[in-house]
Amino acid sequence: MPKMNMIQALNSALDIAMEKDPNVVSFGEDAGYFGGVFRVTAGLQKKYGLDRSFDTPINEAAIAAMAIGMAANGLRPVAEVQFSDYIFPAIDQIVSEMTRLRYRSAGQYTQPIVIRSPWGGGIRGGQTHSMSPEAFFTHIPGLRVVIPSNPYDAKGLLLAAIENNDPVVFFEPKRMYNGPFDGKPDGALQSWANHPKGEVPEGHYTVPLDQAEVVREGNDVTLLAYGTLVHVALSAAEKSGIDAEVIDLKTLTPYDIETITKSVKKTGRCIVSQEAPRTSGFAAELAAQIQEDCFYSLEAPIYRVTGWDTPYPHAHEWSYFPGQDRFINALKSVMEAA
Amino acid sequence: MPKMNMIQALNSALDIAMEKDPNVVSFGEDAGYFGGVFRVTAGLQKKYGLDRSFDTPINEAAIAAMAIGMAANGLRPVAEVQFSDYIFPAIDQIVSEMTRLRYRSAGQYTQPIVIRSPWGGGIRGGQTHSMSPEAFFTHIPGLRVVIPSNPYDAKGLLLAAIENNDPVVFFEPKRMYNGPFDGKPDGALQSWANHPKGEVPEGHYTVPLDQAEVVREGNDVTLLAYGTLVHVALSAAEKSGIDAEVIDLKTLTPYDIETITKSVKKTGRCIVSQEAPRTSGFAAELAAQIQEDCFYSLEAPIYRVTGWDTPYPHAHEWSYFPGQDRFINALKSVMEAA
Amino acid sequence: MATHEPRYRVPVPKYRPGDEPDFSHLKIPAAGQAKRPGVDVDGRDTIDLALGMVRVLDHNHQAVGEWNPEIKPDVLREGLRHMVLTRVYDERMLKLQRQGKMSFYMKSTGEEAVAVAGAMALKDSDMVFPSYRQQGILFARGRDIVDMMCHCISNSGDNLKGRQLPVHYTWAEGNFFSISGNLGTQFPQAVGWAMAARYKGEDQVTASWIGDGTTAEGDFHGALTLASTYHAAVILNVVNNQFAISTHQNMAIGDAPTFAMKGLGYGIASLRVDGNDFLAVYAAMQWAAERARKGHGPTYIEYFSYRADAHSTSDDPSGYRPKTEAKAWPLGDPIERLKNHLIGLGEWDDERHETLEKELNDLVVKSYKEAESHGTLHDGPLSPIPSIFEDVFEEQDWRLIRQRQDLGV
Amino acid sequence: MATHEPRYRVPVPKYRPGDEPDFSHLKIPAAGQAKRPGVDVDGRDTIDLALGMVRVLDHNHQAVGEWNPEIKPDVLREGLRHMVLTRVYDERMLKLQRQGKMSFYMKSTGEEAVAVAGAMALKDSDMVFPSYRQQGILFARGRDIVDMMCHCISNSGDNLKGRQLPVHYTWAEGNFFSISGNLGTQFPQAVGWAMAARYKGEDQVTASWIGDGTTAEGDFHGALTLASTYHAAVILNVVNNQFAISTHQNMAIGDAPTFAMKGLGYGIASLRVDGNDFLAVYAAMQWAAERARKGHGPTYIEYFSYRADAHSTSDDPSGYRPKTEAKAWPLGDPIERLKNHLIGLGEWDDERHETLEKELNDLVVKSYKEAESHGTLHDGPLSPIPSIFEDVFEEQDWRLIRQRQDLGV
Ligand SMILES: Cc1ncc(C[n+]2csc(CCOP(=O)(O)OP(=O)(O)O)c2C)c(N)n1
Ligand SMILES: Cc1ncc(C[n+]2csc(CCOP(=O)(O)OP(=O)(O)O)c2C)c(N)n1
Ligand SMILES: [Mg+2]
Ligand SMILES: [Mg+2]
Repeated sequence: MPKMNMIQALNSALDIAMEKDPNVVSFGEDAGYFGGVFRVTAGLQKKYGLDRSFDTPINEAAIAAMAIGMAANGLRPVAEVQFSDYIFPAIDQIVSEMTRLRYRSAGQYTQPIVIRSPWGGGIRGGQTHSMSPEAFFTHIPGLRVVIPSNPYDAKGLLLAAIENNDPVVFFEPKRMYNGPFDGKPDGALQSWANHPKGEVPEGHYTVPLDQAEVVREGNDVTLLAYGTLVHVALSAAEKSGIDAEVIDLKTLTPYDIETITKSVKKTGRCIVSQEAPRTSGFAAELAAQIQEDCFYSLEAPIYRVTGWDTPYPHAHEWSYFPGQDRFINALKSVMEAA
Repeated sequence: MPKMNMIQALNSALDIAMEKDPNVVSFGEDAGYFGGVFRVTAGLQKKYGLDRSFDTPINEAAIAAMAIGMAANGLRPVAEVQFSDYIFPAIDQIVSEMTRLRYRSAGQYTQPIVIRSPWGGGIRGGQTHSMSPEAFFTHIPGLRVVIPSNPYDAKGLLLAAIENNDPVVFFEPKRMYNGPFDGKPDGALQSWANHPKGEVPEGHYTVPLDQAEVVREGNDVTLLAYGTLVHVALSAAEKSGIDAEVIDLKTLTPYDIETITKSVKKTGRCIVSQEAPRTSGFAAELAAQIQEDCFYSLEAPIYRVTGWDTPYPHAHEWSYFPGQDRFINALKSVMEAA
Repeated sequence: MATHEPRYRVPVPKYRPGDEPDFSHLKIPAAGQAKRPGVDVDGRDTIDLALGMVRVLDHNHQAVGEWNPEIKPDVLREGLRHMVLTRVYDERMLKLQRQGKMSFYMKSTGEEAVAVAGAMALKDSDMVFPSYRQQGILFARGRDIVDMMCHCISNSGDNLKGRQLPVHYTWAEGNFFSISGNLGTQFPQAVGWAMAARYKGEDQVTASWIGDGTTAEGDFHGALTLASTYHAAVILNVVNNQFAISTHQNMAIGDAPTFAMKGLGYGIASLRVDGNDFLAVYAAMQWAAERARKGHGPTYIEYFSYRADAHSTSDDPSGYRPKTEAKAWPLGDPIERLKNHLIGLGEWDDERHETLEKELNDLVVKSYKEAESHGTLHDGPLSPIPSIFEDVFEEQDWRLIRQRQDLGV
Repeated sequence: MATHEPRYRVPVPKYRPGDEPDFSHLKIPAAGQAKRPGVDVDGRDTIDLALGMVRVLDHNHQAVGEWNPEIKPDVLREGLRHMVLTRVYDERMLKLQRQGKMSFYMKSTGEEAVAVAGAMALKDSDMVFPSYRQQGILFARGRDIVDMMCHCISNSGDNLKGRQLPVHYTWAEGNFFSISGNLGTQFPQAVGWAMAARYKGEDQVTASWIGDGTTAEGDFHGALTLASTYHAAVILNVVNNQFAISTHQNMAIGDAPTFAMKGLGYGIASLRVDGNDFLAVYAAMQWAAERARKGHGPTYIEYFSYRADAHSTSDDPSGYRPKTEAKAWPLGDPIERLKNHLIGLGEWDDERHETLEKELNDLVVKSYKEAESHGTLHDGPLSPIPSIFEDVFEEQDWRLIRQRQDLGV
């Protein structure tokens, strides 16, 4: 099976989707000729033409609005927001329009749209290239939020998102475009070439939009993660010597409550994690729902491993980023709690 | 003591703040000459002049940006967003600029800004005049989110917000501008004139920005609410016959963790509530933190009483709105749980 | 009372309640003066049209000048009928709202020509993205009045399942988009729709309408930028009815000479049109549609008009403008003007007009009775309660299923 | 390779890698042609200036025409010095970034005149809201170079406590706002600042700069709308350096003839200026500042220039434009042009220029050594770790206190 990094896997998904369905179009700032600042859309303009893969003016609201108009008229737009930090000018179009159109028109218009956006920190991007704004989007009814953690899923989830008829915000953990990251910034760079999830079929396949995956089985504690933190969580579980079950959520809304509760009922302990600031983050939603559904199985409080309630700092990135040590500490605390 | 409804109380706060500090200015769409579509700013232009209370073009982003520039230059702007449903065009200025300026300039510039906005449902406003978007704002570091539930607090909190040096989003439960609402839409309209919290001093006073209030003492279960739902929760507590302690949060970020945990540790049970859609709402944050801090005191899972994960419907508003029955059911369930 | 001079300029309208409005200062070009360029004109060369005003009906109600669309009397009568129906419908719905039959209503009084003539100059297969004051389009396109009323009273016949505020219509069959309560959002969406139409090889034209106040929104700029960049087959219309709720248009226009002038900053063909002149509106829209259909790109049009009544049922304009302003408005009433034109042509008379008004009034009254047979807002039947959980996603996820169970429906 | 005709227009630049760039199609008005109206001109009457180009230095490097600001040679030499320093500094920082000394860098090569002449034409007490390519302002205002470098390497001497990406300076003492990484956001903020200055009775002028690509953002429209409505004492500058990362300016400009023309849609006085002509930039900014100071309202200025190097250290322009384009650029290099002008005046020579370059290079090298004495990004010292919890609120709340404890610092 071919080896792909996450950029190649995403590019392959777009290529296949555009090949298969002439109504799929891709656009964004620098996403046409140049193929995107991270090169995820590279080659598509050459292959599919100027009107199927194109650059846009720098106006994220207009990008979303163009996608809305196109989708209502039968296309399947895949729009890129250059960094997820810059998605806020578009959020009104997403909250007030895209995610409500099916509802308010009682199904007369639909919105098969994917908004892709490089997401998360760990690249010394400072406060404007590091955000993890997923919680804002998980609070929006009618929106799917998807965050892959590896090339195999990235491709399968992106294809599923494009083929799905609901609007999807698809965040791409840019720290892992080229390789998994264990949360230790000083370690050697890793490559997807040596990772099982770097094996990516050339052809079409999908990964379901509503299923989480147990990526490490364990009996003592359930550790929930998505995106960049999946690998950090895994490495921490290995290092800690604690028999943790690690679940990669993949889709945040709607999240896979079954897989989650099954695990927590088994282990009796749970850690939820996110890179975003703690307060009102998505980990809070998980904790709230899990304590409700698994209350009588819980032997310890659910712990949150998160970024701090501060903007993302530049120089002290690694004091902000929830790395291995913070996960290991949490694992120890949750095991000690009783 | 004079009786005031919430509009009068807010107007009085603005009047006092502008009288006291010549750097306080107030502006927004229709908020100048006309005094706002809910008349909260009525009379201010006449009294303080065109440049202290004025209308703006219809551009919420520009309103926020103007406030940011003015505040950085020493003014204390109080900006109105006509309905909280329309705050999204301004959210980029709030997330990326207003709440980060002190941080990224290492304190060289500060942002003493209040954004006021009529908030919440229950007025047959349909999906564009009913939203409760507070959870989006509670996830933003460096932002205070305040929601009063009565005239006395409205005035005292607004004055505190204006005098505070951090940016504040101040949501006004419009269903209760003229009177408290017990969550039964068919009941007679109530007036603040007959409510103790409708007694509002004429002069200056503040209500602290970081303190919740136990508005009903009880021993069996703690019920957390803010804004419109405070009165719904209180009425439900009365009707249910359950000895519920009801806490009015008033300030969502930073929330008053002490008052909350003290109560939950006492009662051992907790219901958190919000009118907004359930997933990733502010109630999730509360539940997540409470189960962490009070785990060993909890005798039942924390229940959430919330709006549904749908846009706000128009005709079926009262099937969406978490009214008395839903609170009473939750109270019963949480008491039965064991 | 504040006595100091404002330290920056805050625009105020010329007249406030109690003042005697006098609009003689408004420079209104005479009918027939504007030149009509070919539909392939370079957008940048339309500055005279953006600063002037396309007007066809002169003070004697005669059609004059290059922009005279020379429409047949039958079509004019049809236009008159749609406009009268719009007005009659609006009046009736306002009354019903006051009686508590619906939660909210918005009239389009004084602006009927903008919607009706605009819609008639388009093909019915053209796509429209209106805002909340172009109900005239629905009449021009022949939407069933009972259906419209069922929407407004949110009953079981509401094609939107009671989910939207009254007047926020959607009618996909009629190529009528879903009206948003959020100002301006649909303007750039219309450009996306127009691009998709071309993408699919259709010659459909797309038109959208917003108000003068809404031009200040960021989405206005997004729409014009997209339209200019991608040379979209779109017509972007601004209805300058002088007010945005209580706020005069000078708050949005600032120092710009006209709203039409804003289009020139994007190199888009830009016209300013007498919005109370049925023929001028028709001619402008026809020109723009032909331009778009032939691939010459977007057109941006300002309609100079006046909001003759309150903003909505939540508004009382006597708090911010003289009651006599609408009467003093120099561009008159669009229905009167078309009626007088037809009379001048010998194609209409007062008696026929009265008969028409009566007929349409009866139609509206009768239709409302029928609409109520599908339910009322207060006593139902409404759309079934479980429908509030539908159409959120294509299929309900576990959360919605649980929530429906929680609600017990 | 896709073979079909695009179904809507997608603008592409004239030249791509491998092409031989030739800019003879660009209509560039000769120096001295533009008329200089009084600073109280009605903004609507500046259309010739918005479509033309203010240029002072002619092809013989002589200053000609009404816009010649007639600056003393000393001042010109000072400007030259600041521009050379900007360039030398940029070069050095790029090298250091390549060596891993800082995380990121952005040069302003080719655009030095815009920032330096602009800053020099303002008073130091005037407020600036720059974006990330106007570091020249800091040199013109005499900011300490070591401080600038400490910011870029995020060490203990960084006045921003390591919180911002390099080049995102803040310097309140120097009336230099905090640069945002988000495009366009500061443009309307500048208007708010300017209004507050007048509110406080100050005669301070406020200026902001964004790029050509950024004009497409909604905040651009917000800024011009506010400035026009409130008649603010603000100067809104657009640096048209032809590119927005890989995207050519024709994506933002669409069918508009010039970026300057966009200002006319708001009735704002609008100029288009040769951005590589120190004297023209100086003259335009001086005019605009006087206009603002005297209460005649805002000015909007496009600087026609060329981004002579990569967008940032994350970018390689050889992927999207010919390598030879900068050389082929018809407006030349701003430093060369001012240098030649001074030489023509007999006020400068090659030898002095070389000496200046050497002196400034030494200054930069020496300064960097000193900067590193305050720490390096990798080995520190940086600002103390607990500082990441400071300045979020005026005072830390319980969450931040707990989180600091969690981090164990
Ligand atoms: C984004 C947004 N901001 C504010 C409002 C509240 N609002 C509703 S209508 C209106 C005035 C609109 O004026 P205009 O665009 O001139 O249209 P008109 O009502 O005159 O037809 C305002 C401010 C809104 N609906 N959406
Ligand atoms: C809101 C936002 N969207 C996108 C970006 C990513 N971005 C950074 S610079 C840039 C190009 C800006 O081009 P231009 O305005 O012409 O300025 P220049 O870099 O040429 O000086 C883009 C798209 C951003 N920083 N902010
Ligand atoms: Mg209007
Ligand atoms: Mg540029």
